[in-house]
Amino acid sequence: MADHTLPIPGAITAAPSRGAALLEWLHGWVVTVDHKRLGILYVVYAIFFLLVAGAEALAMRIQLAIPGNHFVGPETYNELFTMHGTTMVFLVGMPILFGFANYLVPLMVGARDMAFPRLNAFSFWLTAFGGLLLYFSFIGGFGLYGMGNAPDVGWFAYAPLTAKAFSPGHNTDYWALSLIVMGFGTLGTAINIIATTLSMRCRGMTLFRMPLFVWLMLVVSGLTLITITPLTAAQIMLLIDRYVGGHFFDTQSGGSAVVWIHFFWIFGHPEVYVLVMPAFGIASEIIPVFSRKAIFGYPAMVAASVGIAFVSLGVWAHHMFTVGMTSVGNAFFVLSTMMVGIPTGIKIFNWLATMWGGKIRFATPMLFATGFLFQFLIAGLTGIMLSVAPWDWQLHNSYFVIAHFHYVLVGGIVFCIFAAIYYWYPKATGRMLSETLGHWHFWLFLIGFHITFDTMHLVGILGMPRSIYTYEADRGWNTLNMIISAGGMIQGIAVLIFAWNLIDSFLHGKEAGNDPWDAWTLEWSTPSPPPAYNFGADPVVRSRRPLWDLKHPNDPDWKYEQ
Amino acid sequence: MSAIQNSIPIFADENWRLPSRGRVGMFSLIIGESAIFTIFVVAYIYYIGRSVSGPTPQILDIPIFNTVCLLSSSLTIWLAEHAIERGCMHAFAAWWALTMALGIVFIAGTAQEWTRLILHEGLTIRTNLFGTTFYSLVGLHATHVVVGLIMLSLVLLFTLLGRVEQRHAERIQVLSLYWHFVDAVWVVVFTVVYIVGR
Amino acid sequence: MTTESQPGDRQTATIQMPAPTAWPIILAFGCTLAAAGLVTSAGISILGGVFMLAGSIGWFRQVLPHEQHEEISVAVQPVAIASARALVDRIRLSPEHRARLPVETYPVVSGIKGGIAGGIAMIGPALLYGLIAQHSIWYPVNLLGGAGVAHWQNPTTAEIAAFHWQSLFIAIVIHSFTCVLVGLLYGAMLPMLPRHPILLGGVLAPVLWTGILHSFMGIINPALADRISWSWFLVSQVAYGITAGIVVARQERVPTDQSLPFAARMGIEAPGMMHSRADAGPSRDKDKP
Amino acid sequence: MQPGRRLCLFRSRLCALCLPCLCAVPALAQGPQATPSILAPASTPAHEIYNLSLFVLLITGSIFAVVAGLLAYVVVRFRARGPDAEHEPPQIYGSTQVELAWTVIPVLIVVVLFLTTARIIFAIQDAPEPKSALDVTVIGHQFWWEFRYPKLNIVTANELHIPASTRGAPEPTYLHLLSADVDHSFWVPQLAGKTDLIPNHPNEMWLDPRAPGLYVGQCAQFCGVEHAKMLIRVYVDTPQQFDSWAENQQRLAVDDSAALAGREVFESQACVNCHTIVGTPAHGTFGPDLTHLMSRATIGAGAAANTPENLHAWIEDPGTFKPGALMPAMQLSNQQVNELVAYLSTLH
Repeated sequence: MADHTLPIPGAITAAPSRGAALLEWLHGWVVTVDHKRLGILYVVYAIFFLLVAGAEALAMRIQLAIPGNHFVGPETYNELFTMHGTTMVFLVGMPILFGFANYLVPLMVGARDMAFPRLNAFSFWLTAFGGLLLYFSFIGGFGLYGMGNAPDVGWFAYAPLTAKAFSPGHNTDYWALSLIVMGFGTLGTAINIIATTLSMRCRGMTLFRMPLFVWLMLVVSGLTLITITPLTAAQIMLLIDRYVGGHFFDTQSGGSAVVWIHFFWIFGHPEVYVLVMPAFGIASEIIPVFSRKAIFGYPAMVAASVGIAFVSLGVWAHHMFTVGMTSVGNAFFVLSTMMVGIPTGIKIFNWLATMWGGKIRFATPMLFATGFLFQFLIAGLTGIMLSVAPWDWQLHNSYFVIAHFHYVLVGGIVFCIFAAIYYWYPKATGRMLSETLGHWHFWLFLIGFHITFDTMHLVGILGMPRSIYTYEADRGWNTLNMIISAGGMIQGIAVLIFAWNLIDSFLHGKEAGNDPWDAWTLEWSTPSPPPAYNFGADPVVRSRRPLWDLKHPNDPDWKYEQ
Repeated sequence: MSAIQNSIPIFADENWRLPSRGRVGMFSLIIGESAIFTIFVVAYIYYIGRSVSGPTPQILDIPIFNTVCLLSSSLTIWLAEHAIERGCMHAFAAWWALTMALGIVFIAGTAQEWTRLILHEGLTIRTNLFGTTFYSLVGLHATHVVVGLIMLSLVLLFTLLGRVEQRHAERIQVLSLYWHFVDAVWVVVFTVVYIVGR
Repeated sequence: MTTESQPGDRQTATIQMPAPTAWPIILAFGCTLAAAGLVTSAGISILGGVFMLAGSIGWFRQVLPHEQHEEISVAVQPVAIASARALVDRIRLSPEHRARLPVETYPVVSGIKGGIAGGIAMIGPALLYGLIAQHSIWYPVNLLGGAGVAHWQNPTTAEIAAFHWQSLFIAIVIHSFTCVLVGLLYGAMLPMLPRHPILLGGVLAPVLWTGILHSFMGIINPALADRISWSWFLVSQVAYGITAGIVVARQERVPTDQSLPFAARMGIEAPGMMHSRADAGPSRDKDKP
Repeated sequence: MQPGRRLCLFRSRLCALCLPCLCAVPALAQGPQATPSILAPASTPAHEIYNLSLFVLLITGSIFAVVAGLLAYVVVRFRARGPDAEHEPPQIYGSTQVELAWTVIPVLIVVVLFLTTARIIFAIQDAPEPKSALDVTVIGHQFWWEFRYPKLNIVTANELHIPASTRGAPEPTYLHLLSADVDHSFWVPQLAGKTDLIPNHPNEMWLDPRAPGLYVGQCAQFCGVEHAKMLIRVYVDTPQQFDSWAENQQRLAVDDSAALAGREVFESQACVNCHTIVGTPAHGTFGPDLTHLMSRATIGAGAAANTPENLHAWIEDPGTFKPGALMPAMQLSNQQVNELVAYLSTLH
């Protein structure tokens, strides 16, 4: 995926020396404003941090494998889970999904580039440098001893633990500053995606003919505009507290810790949908192609996506059932949270109906998409359990919650991301990923995933809270924790296989051709990899599946679509 | 399988109009900015009357003149938009300069207010919750005004150099959208800080 | 789609793409340094400010007065868009076994009307029960609405028989919402199973529903479960089902469904089962800007 | 190969589902003594939650069975097989009726779930406090618990004693939750759901355990370095036991002349700045009240058993058990520590 130059005709004339060629090549990537290159940069960056944050997770699992372990100390453990969470959300999840959006949205709507190509480059580099700043904290500040100054207040950074009094040093500052920098990058990308989908569509690409992935990215970008910014605002307040002595979250001077919790989750919950809805988009592209059927109920899928986005803005306080709200407040957020289940259910049923009656080919992308469906179903149901406030009083901040959101984030999103990489890698590089390695990757990851996270539900029910670096030996959690850790290792192996597959297939993979999956959206009508200008001539579409229309002139979609 | 002829007929389609990307982008930015302001406004409202010590909002004077200046600058920038659309570059420059002047008056008024509060009332951002929330919210808005003024002055500079022409009308309009937004936010900030909050 | 496959003269054509530029990365680097200065030293921030200024100016000159472009020549890359799967199956419709179907069925929206009518009909037996059992029409209302009234821990019978406006409000909301929804569900599903709509919707479904509620009522609403009379409950459910059924039956029937197979009764939209549009060129489609 | 693969898929699903459950059995059986399982409720709030959870589990379980069954059926039944590479399956774009049906059914389920949940929320959260209730103020500190019994005039730490409640004479305990520094959360799974302790935001919760015994729990809101070792022990006593415990706690500290040297060390060092021993000049409030230290089974909020050896090690360097604890290593000589331990050991 990584180091590949797209052929830019006429770019390379003579054969310069090796070093100069390398420099030239690097320079090309650094100054690029091409949406495809930036998309690839995003994805490579995110995969790198996926490995980093995965390693952090494994370190935590080694520490927790047995009670009273001394693999890492409490300070280090706290830094590990803070960095793991922050990295996975901001340096893996968001960049990789925006990377896909960058690469695919212009291709799918038949445009030559994003609406604001330079802003696009700027956004990526903000994200990239923000990530570097976050990781600089390991060596920054007081120097390299110990673990430096990495944030250690949890990725939710509840006040007043972040106040100067309880968190001296620059740990929290690194967290807030790097996220603000990345937040502006994300804001830029979101604006760019919205402008691209609204203003750059090719002829005939009405809103209701856009591929679902584009629809989902449009909804996600809209949601990003109003969810990332509250976090930025809250972090600015935090920095005002820490640097100029403000009192926003200073509980000694009348400030409120609860306000931070509200602000954080006003960002934090929609953020989950910002992460998961692109995954929905990916599934909505892959499942139809491998089932050989049009997506079932396209308008309902669009409506459900918009519905989820709207409802998600009113559910944040379900993270706060234990904070001590009034009973009526609790009941309201129970209802709004349960309502999210309805559009989500529509989506799951529509995917099932898409597969129903199809001729399903289980190539690796489809395997991952099916895994996604299964796990996302469970994640949704445990979500319903957690929305039941009294039960949440028990399960909140326990390993059950950890299991639930890893079911969403790993079982749902990461599975979809893998599916997407297997699916679009041929388009981006011109080579297929190895199916054999892909199957190994899938099965190992699936098994490891279930061993880890199914078991996590149980320790949660047995009363194990999150964020603890060690636990008492007599609590009955020992065996289960050992199993969880073992499952984590299996997942680690699977991801290494995947990384190897990416590199090996890039060098020796099978030639892909333009349209290896016999798919229907516009990106498959370009060569693999697509030229810098995407389309030699502006495409014109008449239905949601323009390539289907071309492939089946006697049975085109535009005759039947509502 | 025989290959199919792969081109679909191109329809004569004169109606294919899409919204301008500049406008869409600016509207998106405005939505995002509104969310930031919302958070600060909510924090301000939540913390009204919760300071444990120090000055209270009673010490604020209602900045009527400032407000009138800022709001009327929305009108003048709108007239400037019209002027450039019709191609009257002189009128454009004049209205644009007037807009800037009004903006500068507003900022100067804010600066004066802050000087009074800091030096005479002893209210700084560290004093108490009121100070923290007041300076943050009003300061956030003032920052936006300053950013707007910088961009306005760039346009004015290029206008005076004769580089701005009628064909730039759309860009000018996108920029003035931002200015309208800054004015609209002031209405909210004004209401919250000087009317509700007192 | 792609016209590269068209022979000929496009070879020398070029396309304008935005020129690569380093200014965005410099600006981004500057912003990050400016932030990093806060956790290291002020000098870093100043350096970041310099980078930001340079980046902004450079970027500004990139887009004004004209956006900078580079010309990229179009390479001829013939793209064949074809699929090996040239044949598209249709849903096989075998009309033979549909002789037993009723001749007509009802449109989906009729279910909502049925639901409303049924909901009104249900009130009758419920109030009657209240009058007979406790001499108060508010009794059943409070049993339903009591689920949401906060301060009712262990209400006495007299309390339940009295009038409470919150309880009335909640009961109305629950009742009307559920009735309309169930009606909608009937409307959507009964046309799929049209053999005995009255029997299915009027009797079987209420019995099933009552059975499910019977087993769960203790946890959903214990106050209701303790006092409920299941026979009366069933009567009101059946009243709902039958009234809804009758109202639906009186709606205008959709006459063409006589010979439709199950797939069509499900409302499946697929080629062969829906009319194809003669021509719908993009010229007809207006997009909302 | 295809049936084989199908079988493989099925088997892995089966394993994935069953393995953890099987593993859970020994874990559950490891002993009733200390697993704070939410499936073993011992108090009304926990019981209500438990019943509700079974109901929700039943509903979500049936949804799971139906949908996962459909998925399995689709995966098995509609996989492409055979050499037929020329046909596309019939294209279906949607179906209003079917989609309507699977929209309305979830809505109905949500209505039922919500009504049930709302009732339990009100029943637990808005339960009126009876006159006979015992009030305890719980104050969360980094990283220990302070328990104050205002009516009984008792202050203790980390180990909460409450009387068992009987059906005839209900004696629920109402906890008033405060925090001295950052957010904490009080969670004893067998007794009630958790509630957070937040500075400037007093909260409340109640318990009415029936069976005497020891119930464990711990802080459930990340609160800093030693969040993991902020353990709670709740002793549910019979009324007699509770009365005698309370009587002992109300006494002044034992003044044993044999431990005079240790007492002098205690009072001449910084100990008094943070700890209280009633009846002596020590009035500090940053650390746990030590007046009846020996009546507690653990030290360091459950970090270690309360034995003279552990006390010795703790005073020398609390980091031995609890790195990051706010109590500093006092740099005392071995002799001084021995005297101190001797003194502390008299504080019954």
